[in-house]
Amino acid sequence: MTTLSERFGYMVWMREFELACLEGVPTREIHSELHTAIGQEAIGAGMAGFLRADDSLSSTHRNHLHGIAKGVNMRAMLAEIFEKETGLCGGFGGHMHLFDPGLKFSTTGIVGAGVPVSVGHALAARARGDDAVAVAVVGDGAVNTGAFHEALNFAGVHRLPLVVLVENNEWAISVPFEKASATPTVAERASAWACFGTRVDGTDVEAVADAFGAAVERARRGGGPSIVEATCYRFRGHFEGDADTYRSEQEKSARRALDPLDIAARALIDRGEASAEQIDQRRQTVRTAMAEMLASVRADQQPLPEKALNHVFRPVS
Amino acid sequence: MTTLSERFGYMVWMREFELACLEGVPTREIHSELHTAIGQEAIGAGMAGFLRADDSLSSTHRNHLHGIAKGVNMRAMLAEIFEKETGLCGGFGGHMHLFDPGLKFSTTGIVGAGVPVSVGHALAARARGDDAVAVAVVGDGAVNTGAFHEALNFAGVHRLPLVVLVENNEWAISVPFEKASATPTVAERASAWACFGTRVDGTDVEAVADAFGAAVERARRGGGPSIVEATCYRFRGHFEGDADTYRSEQEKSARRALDPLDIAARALIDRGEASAEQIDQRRQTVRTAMAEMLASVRADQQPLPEKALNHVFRPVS
Amino acid sequence: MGRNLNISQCVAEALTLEMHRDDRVMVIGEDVGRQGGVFGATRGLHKAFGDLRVVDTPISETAITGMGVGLAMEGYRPVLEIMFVDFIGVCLDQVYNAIAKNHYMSGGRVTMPIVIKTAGGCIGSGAQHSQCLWGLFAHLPGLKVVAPSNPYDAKGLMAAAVESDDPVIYIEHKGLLLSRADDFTFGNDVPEGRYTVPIGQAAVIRPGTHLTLATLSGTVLPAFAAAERLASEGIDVEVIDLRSVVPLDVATVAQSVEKTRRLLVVDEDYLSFGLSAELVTRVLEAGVSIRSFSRHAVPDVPIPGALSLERAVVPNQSSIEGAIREVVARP
Amino acid sequence: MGRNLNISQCVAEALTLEMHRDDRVMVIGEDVGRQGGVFGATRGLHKAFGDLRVVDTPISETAITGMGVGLAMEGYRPVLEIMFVDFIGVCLDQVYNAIAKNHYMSGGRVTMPIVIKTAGGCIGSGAQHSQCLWGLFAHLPGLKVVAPSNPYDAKGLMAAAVESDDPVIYIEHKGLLLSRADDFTFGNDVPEGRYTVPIGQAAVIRPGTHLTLATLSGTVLPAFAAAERLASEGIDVEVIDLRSVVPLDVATVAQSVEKTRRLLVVDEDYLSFGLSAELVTRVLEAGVSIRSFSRHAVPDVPIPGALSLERAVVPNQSSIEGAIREVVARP
Ligand SMILES: Cc1ncc(C[n+]2csc(CCOP(=O)(O)OP(=O)(O)O)c2C)c(N)n1
Ligand SMILES: Cc1ncc(C[n+]2csc(CCOP(=O)(O)OP(=O)(O)O)c2C)c(N)n1
Ligand SMILES: [Mg+2]
Ligand SMILES: [Mg+2]
Repeated sequence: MTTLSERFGYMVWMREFELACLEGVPTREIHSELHTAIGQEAIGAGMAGFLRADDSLSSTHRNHLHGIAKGVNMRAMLAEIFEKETGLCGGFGGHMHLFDPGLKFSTTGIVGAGVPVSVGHALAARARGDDAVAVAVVGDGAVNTGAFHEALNFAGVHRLPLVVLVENNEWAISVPFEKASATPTVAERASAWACFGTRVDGTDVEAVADAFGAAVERARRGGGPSIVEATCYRFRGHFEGDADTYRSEQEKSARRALDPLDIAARALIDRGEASAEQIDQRRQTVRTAMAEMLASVRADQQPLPEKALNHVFRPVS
Repeated sequence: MTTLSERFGYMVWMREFELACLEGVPTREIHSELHTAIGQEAIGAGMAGFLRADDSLSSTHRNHLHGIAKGVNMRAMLAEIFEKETGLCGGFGGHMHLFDPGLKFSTTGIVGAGVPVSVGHALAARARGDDAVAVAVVGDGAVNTGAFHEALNFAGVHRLPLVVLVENNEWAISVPFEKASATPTVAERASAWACFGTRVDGTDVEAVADAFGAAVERARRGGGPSIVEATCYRFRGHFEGDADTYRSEQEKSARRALDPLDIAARALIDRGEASAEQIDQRRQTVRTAMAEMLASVRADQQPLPEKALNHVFRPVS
Repeated sequence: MGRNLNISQCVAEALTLEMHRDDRVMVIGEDVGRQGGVFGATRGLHKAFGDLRVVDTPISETAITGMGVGLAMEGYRPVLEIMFVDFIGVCLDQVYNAIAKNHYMSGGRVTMPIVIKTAGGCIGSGAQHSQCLWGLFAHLPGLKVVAPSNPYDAKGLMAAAVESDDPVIYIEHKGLLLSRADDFTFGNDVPEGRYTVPIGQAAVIRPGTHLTLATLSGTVLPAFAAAERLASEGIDVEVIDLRSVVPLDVATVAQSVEKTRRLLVVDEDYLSFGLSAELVTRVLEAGVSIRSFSRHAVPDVPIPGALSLERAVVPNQSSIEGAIREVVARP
Repeated sequence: MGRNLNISQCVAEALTLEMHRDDRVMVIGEDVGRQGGVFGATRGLHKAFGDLRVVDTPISETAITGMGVGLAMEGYRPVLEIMFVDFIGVCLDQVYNAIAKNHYMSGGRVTMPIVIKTAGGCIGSGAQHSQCLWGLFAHLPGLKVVAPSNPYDAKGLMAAAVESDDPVIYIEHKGLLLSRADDFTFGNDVPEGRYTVPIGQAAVIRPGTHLTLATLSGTVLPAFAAAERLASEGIDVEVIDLRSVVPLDVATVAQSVEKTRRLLVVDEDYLSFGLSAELVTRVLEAGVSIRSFSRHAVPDVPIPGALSLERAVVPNQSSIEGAIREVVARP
């Protein structure tokens, strides 16, 4: 079992990772629209510890925390996001296209497209006859894509070991969830695909861990697919550069006040598992480590232009 | 209100229409894979009478009965199916692509693709502010397409005047419904899209009419979208030429014994509304009329080859 | 010149004028309403025309395009937004099997006056957010395809697209949408009133005698700059902005090549099985004898993430200069 | 000769051998299992390899292709069936944004050894069930594209496709699938054992001196027949079966045109922005001087329903003869 203190540790790393990414935007080291998940750390950290290397995880455009939760090398991720040849994909992917085949981790910039991919992973477990679990993380916007429906239906028919974790941050860019979804929650739709469905407070890392862990366990035991909906809020614009005028200042400040890191820190303090100073110190330590990682990544080279034509096809042997 | 006797009349026309189509297959007058709906007449006839000219209907590859129910000119349909220049689309469409813009009737050969089209019709009613209703008919196989989900979700969000009639004939070509759908019925999924859902015996024309009529009425009154699932069986192969070995002979003969025309005829006789002789006579009359229509269509020309390049774009004025 | 609008504003202005002119025009897509489009190209429409005519949708591109078909059959003239052209793969079916074919399949009885407004082009977002794909649409009969390069055309082609009774794929270039009129040496004078730029007509942006350079969309500006730059070296390039891919204005290009005898096609879309070969072939089919031709396009490779790699595969001013020099230097 | 298999049987035989050889091969699609495919091209597989390796699916092409991506990342080698190539529009996203690009986007770390097996070609089913669309796939980098014309190639190219570590679009021709070996004058001797036909290699089906006719898939047979027919009139046509669209074997065609100086491309896919222009352009780029060339393809029109109209737009033996005569008659 992962403790709250450990989960808090994940959250701190996740937050600092995102803050490090932000540094690359004004400097144009990252020359595309960066999506951070600041405010959604309790979900990423809630997932941590349940997945084995042979479990798979597919993620989205807002994927950094999921990579960290899956155990993907953070430096390699950061280097990919900073467009370095030392990156997870040698700089060919960019921040929306992270692949770690050893950990069965992948992402896509196409909303909803990861869910069928995860069903493929789940089908592989079925074909092998082992107990690997496939996890797909998507945003609330993805649940209205055709891909989501086709994938979940297939998983439901075959009772596949699939967990779909929906990060419901209430917005898909400027479109609020209630104007996009016919139902007030995602979880209540689960029975349409013979899935188990549950909804949790995604700012509460232990609530997420409980729900996610139970779903993974169910899938592993052959209990079939689940949808875990975790409510949350993204603290920044959809991408860096988004004027974010579609959300009221009132809403934003009210929701930012519910910082999952603070919530977890408070719980640790309340339970006597850490003092405020210790919390600060932990954050400071990670901040320093992250700054070092960032500095080191920044010193790396961009991929060599002459390599740009590689990897379209496999080299002819 | 349309009476059972009138509905029986529709069924007889529908059956005879399909039988007339069959005649074009061995002669290669119809040179593509024809889909008939023999055995499913209670659904087509159950729809008849509820739709106004300004209501729309989108249908599928198995579309003839729906066209008849909407009031499309039967001769023009038959001529299109027989690839004549007098056809509904001048021979440009063929039997899977029937369009009658005046009646807002259209079909598509792509499974599931009609449902979003119907949502567009429903949105038009909303934009105009009138009480027109949009109906989409699909097979059981279509409910697992992404198009179905996206369309119904949108209709659910906007409470659009949409009725989706699902002809559940248990098979999508060789794949049985229970191996394709995560749920035992389509109707039970309706709440996932905030739709009203109901399931009826689609061999009972009055049951279909009741359920369909109620759904249309609900949509017209502003009560939002519905899914009406009508169970049935296609008596012939998926298309003419299908060896149909995937369905057991036992299943086929058992189900063919439940001929919706016989069921309706028996009800008419039981209720004293017609004698067996009158029934026979009615069928004979229609058969004769249909034979005349077929003979007349057969005398029509195929479209002129030099017209083949027309209609890609609108003529430049 | 006066109004220093950016291209997004030109598009929004065109849509506003069309919606005032014709109340059958609707705008439907993700973030087109309250947000006014992620690039601002539908800004102001929701306020002006309300929920019934400007519809924010879920992330459901098949529903968006399919609804367009139904709306068109009801007599509406939907402008459907697919945010990035890269996403067309989730809904191409409705586009090419219904929107493009319904007019034909119905023997001319049904019309599909639909605009699919989408953004293409490379701004550093990697393989799934950087494509142009006009070559893909152009291969599929029944679709007109336009891709403006400047503020004037952006407004006028949108008006023409909405006015067209045929379906039109209108591809904005993400890299241009926030460029202002003053950034342009051509097409920078945008009248306030309504006007149309005819679909299927190329424009000679810069006359020249040594080489015909045909391109469109985001590469017109760097091609023009390259031509200006090389003029000082005595290389006189005629720059043609194709503006439309379908119909392709072969006549204008052929006429130019008659004079220059050399043709360079610059294309930000993929090299093969696309615009460049079609244009070369059509010019030859028009009976023009070409001394030499060349194609400069994305060399059949997905757009890479890192800037260093991206620069290596996407045509830019310096690579265009190189390509011009190479063709002109041939015997 | 001996075994008079039809093409479907050749495909099924290839798949059977591949599945025996490599237990990572799976076959997934609609009606591929119990039914053995609507054209019989997966017959026997379900019985031989069971539910876990031969999977009948709902009508969910996005799930089918997306699952292929996940399976490939798990080390499987999925053969995904899209029943008719016309349906690719509902799932092109997974095909071109994931299957085609994951190898590249991952910097070579992920491989996508996926076959998309699908049926194209005209058999009278109208605009939504008659397309070829190889030109569409070919425009999108990262996909190999093959389209066999005869029993021998059908089997050998399927083996090569399954063996390939790159994604391959394998396009059967519906009009050929039920043709038997004896219907063919070439490629009719199908060994029982496993063999591969290399992807990217064209075949000279008939040597000739007056004209190079390049085509593939369903039009090879009528092109060959047309050539034989015209031989009696003294017109000696070299017929090349391209077999692959990507990679395109330009060398074989260029070598032939070096000799004949005339090139006719016959294409059952749409004329524009597709194979025919690409091939003409590439042959010219190879430095071959062509006396004259011509393209005979579907003239940018959806395939009509009625036979009389269909015949007017789809290349057939007699129209090919006409096209040959026309090119040869040019000065
Ligand atoms: C198929 C598709 N449509 C549209 C987009 C553009 N887009 C990128 S992210 C996004 C919103 C996603 O919302 P959600 O799923 O809730 O995730 P969040 O950004 O809130 O984490 C949209 C519309 C896309 N990438 N793919
Ligand atoms: C998107 C798509 N996939 C596959 C097909 C091929 N296909 C045509 S009809 C059909 C089965 C349809 O089953 P169902 O919806 O139950 O209708 P039924 O034929 O039983 O009336 C299939 C798979 C298609 N036309 N479109
Ligand atoms: Mg969201
Ligand atoms: Mg069915």
